[in-house]
Amino acid sequence: MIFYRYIAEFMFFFFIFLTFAGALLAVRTRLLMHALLGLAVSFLGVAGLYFYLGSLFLSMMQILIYVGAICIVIAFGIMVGYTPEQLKEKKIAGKNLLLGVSAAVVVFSLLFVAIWRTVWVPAVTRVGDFSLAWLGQNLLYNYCLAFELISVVLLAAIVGAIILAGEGREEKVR
Amino acid sequence: MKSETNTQQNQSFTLNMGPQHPSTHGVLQVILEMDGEYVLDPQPVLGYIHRMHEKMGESRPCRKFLPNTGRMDYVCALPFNHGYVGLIERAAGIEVPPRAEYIRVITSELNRVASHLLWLGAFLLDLGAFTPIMYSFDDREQILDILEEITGSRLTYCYFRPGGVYQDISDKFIEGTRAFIKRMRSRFSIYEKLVATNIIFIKRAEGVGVISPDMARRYGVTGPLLRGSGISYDIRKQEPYSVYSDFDFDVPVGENGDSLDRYKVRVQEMEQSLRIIEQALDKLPEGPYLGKAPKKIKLPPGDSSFSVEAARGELAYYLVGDGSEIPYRLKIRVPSYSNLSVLPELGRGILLADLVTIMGSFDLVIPEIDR
Amino acid sequence: MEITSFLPPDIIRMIVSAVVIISFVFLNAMVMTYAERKLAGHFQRRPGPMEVGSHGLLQVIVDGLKLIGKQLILPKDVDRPLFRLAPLLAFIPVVLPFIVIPFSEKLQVADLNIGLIFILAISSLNGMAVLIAGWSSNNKYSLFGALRSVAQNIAYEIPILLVVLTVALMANTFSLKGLVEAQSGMWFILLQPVAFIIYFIAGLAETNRAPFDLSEAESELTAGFHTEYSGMGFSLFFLGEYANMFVVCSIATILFLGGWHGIPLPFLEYTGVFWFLLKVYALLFVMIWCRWTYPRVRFDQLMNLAWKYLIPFSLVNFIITAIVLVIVKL
Amino acid sequence: MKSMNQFVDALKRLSVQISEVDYDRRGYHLEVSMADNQVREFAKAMLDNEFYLVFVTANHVKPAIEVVYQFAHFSTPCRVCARACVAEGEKISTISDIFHGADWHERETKDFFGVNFEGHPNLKPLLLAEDDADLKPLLKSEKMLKNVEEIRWQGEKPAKPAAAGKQAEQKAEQS
Repeated sequence: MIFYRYIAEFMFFFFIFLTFAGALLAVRTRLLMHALLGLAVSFLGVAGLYFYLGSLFLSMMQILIYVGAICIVIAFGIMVGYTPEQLKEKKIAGKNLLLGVSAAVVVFSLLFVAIWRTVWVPAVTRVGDFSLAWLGQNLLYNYCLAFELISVVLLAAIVGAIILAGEGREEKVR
Repeated sequence: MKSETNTQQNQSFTLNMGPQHPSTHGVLQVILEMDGEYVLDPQPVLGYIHRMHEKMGESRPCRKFLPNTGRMDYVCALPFNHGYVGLIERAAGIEVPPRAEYIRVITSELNRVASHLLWLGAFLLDLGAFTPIMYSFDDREQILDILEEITGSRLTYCYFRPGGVYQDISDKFIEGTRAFIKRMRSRFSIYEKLVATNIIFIKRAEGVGVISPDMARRYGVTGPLLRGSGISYDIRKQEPYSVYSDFDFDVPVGENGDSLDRYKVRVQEMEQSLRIIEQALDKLPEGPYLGKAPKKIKLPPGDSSFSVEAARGELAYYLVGDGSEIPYRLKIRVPSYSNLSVLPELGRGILLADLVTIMGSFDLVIPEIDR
Repeated sequence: MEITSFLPPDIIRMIVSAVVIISFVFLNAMVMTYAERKLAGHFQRRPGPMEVGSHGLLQVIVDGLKLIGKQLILPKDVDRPLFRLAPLLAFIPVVLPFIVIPFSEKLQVADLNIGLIFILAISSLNGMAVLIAGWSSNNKYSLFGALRSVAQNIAYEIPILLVVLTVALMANTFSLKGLVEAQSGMWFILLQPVAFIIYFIAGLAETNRAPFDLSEAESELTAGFHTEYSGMGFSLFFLGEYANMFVVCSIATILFLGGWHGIPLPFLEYTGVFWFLLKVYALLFVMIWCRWTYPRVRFDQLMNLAWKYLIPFSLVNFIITAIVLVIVKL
Repeated sequence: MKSMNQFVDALKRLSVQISEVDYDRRGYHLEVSMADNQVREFAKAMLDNEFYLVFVTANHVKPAIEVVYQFAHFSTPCRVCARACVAEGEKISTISDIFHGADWHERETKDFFGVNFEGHPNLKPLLLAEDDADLKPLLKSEKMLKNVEEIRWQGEKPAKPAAAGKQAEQKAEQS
């Protein structure tokens, strides 16, 4: 069906666009809350890409954990700590800029190496029946590390939210 | 959204509750200093509907001030009438026939029940229960119908006159009142089931806004709030005015002084009011309903005071006469004014929801506070 | 016939189901609004809406027209893009779960094998909408409402997840259809009464219904997160709330009350929808009943209920179920 | 439950002037006159005797504004009306730290009469708006203003000698 192909292609580019637009919004906007919204849009785009690749489970998990949990925790932190006037971001300069750029370079090079060295398997051959038993086997045997890493991400989000909230309050003292 | 820069309370911010807010019951503003959900310092701001009733009282003959009294507390207007005519009678030495006194007691107590019913609904609305207010308004309507029959108005009554009342009560009124007493007695069990045994209600009201007897004394808290703290003080018993000494009734008191006790005290007060009305109807003497009072009442020099138990507490009128018709000085001490002044102390360090509960349990009528 | 000649049948299916779902959401909101007002009236010994149409039946339509006709007021200091986005964000996620809900054996748009997770994931977006609405209004009451709502959602999602997992464990599937089919012999409410109660309480909290309607507590926070909204902006939150209630109740029906199962009717593959809707609206009736009977709980009491009672109980229930299942298998 | 005489004895220990009045005609039991510097001492005595504050107000007469305090008791029927004079521009000490309820009553009195209460922590307009701080609506105009003798209780006519004597005392105190 050629028609489906067009729709699928369109959706692929749409999700790519969402991911990049969200990411751009996240780093370019002046308001912290808008940046967070950009982050959420970007996550949704990534979830759409998983969906495109045929893994509905992963895309649902992406929404549940990244959008539903992490973004909300960060938003919570922002709202507890800041009022809208305080959210006008200052210019990043000096040490922070250096740190940011180096972190980005390291992450991207790691990703590049990982992508370069992976032997790619077509998605179709990996699909299981998504029963509870199958999920449990996969999550706790095959993808144990990924599973644990997700919990680390959650932890990082909670810690980050607490730091954000705390900083906001300290600023008011001054 | 200005953040507070005070170094002492660096984590706080200001929240304006009112003058347009559902649970301030009128145009009262409370400026809240908040830390998250906790209230650090609530400061009431009064005067949004201040009308300078005292000045009006000092600039016209004393008879002409009578309609103003019902406008101060529109929910429980007859005791305000009662206090004022009682004061003039006391100052000018006017005799009141016994039938008039009995009619005054019956109508005042009916008005008290109506006021408590309104409070019951509004208090539970503050706690988020929507239904009780409909039930209590249903009952209150009956009282308003009965009172409209003889007073001619439903809310801001001006029924009492120096020396008696405006018109005699009819048989229809007596029948209606007896029917209402019967109906109301059966309704108490509904309120008991719907409200008083509800676990969420008890958890919301218990231990919230505890007024100790000492605190009540320092602030001059009176009425059901004081009785909720366990002090049996009721002007109708302590300094019986009118013919209250003729009746057998109890003064219900609470134990802990929390919002739950105030609820219980008010419900029991309604039952006692019904008892008083019943006795008054049984004993109702024959005779004139309006005694002899001069058309132009001269207020002799000197000061006099008259206190009545309004639905919210002690209402005191204080008058200084100079021998003319016009009062030289008229002070009106309203109960909610002193009752509300306890809020800044009571509301320190509690949750916002508890502050709403406390203000609801106070039974505030803002025009009365602002006068 | 002509349309199908140049469009594949699945596209038609998608379009038709999208139209049906959206109209069902609106219809449900209308029915619920009428039921809520009428029931509230009768609980309070008054007739409820009576004026427009017979027994006020057309009142809902008139109200809807009024809301559409009202001006969407943008207060001065709001964050404009977010303020406009929030009602849409509140509405869209509650429409999506209808895709996987099996109304009867054959009345289901798509039977995803992870349907349950799909619904949970989508409904977690709702919190985001409330947050954005509360924050962008630039009003302290709205902010309070949003913060409360999110804290409440986070707290009550945990017992819901645990309970849902317990039931999924028993049926050994995440597919909603599979869950219903697993109950053809016995409804899970008989095997898991505690789980059902926990789910229903948490569901009340999750949909911000009284007695847990703290995020829009009228007497404390005026209207909470939607204080500043008017016209359609407000009614989208309203529609969202009713659709959300329907989703929560239909999951309860699917998980515990045997979905479309009931006394067999002819064409059971389709007429099962009757039993399904009957059960869902019975649960919705209980929700409305609760709202008009109970006072609102306090925020700390709400949190205590979740963290001190519901979560431990659901956890213990989950562990016991797992142990029993292992023993049965042995 | 204490009797009224005990209160009278307790108050007589202070150097205030105290007299019992006819409750049926006046609506209170004890009348107290004091100097403006005795207010705090008197209020403390009232608190010790477990009275509560009914109200604080003022009365504009010649030669000076009178501040009127009324107290009552929760268990004994005893209502006390106390007066202190404060000359224009003078200050009277606050009792808002003794009876916390006096806080708002004193602010109201400041609103209406312009009486300054010394030591009051927060003497801002309460019922009137901040802009109307100088309005003082209850001050009488020169034409309306009466002498203090004209508004004193003269008793049942003809005036009893006791009442006349009391008036003389008050005159002496004010002069």
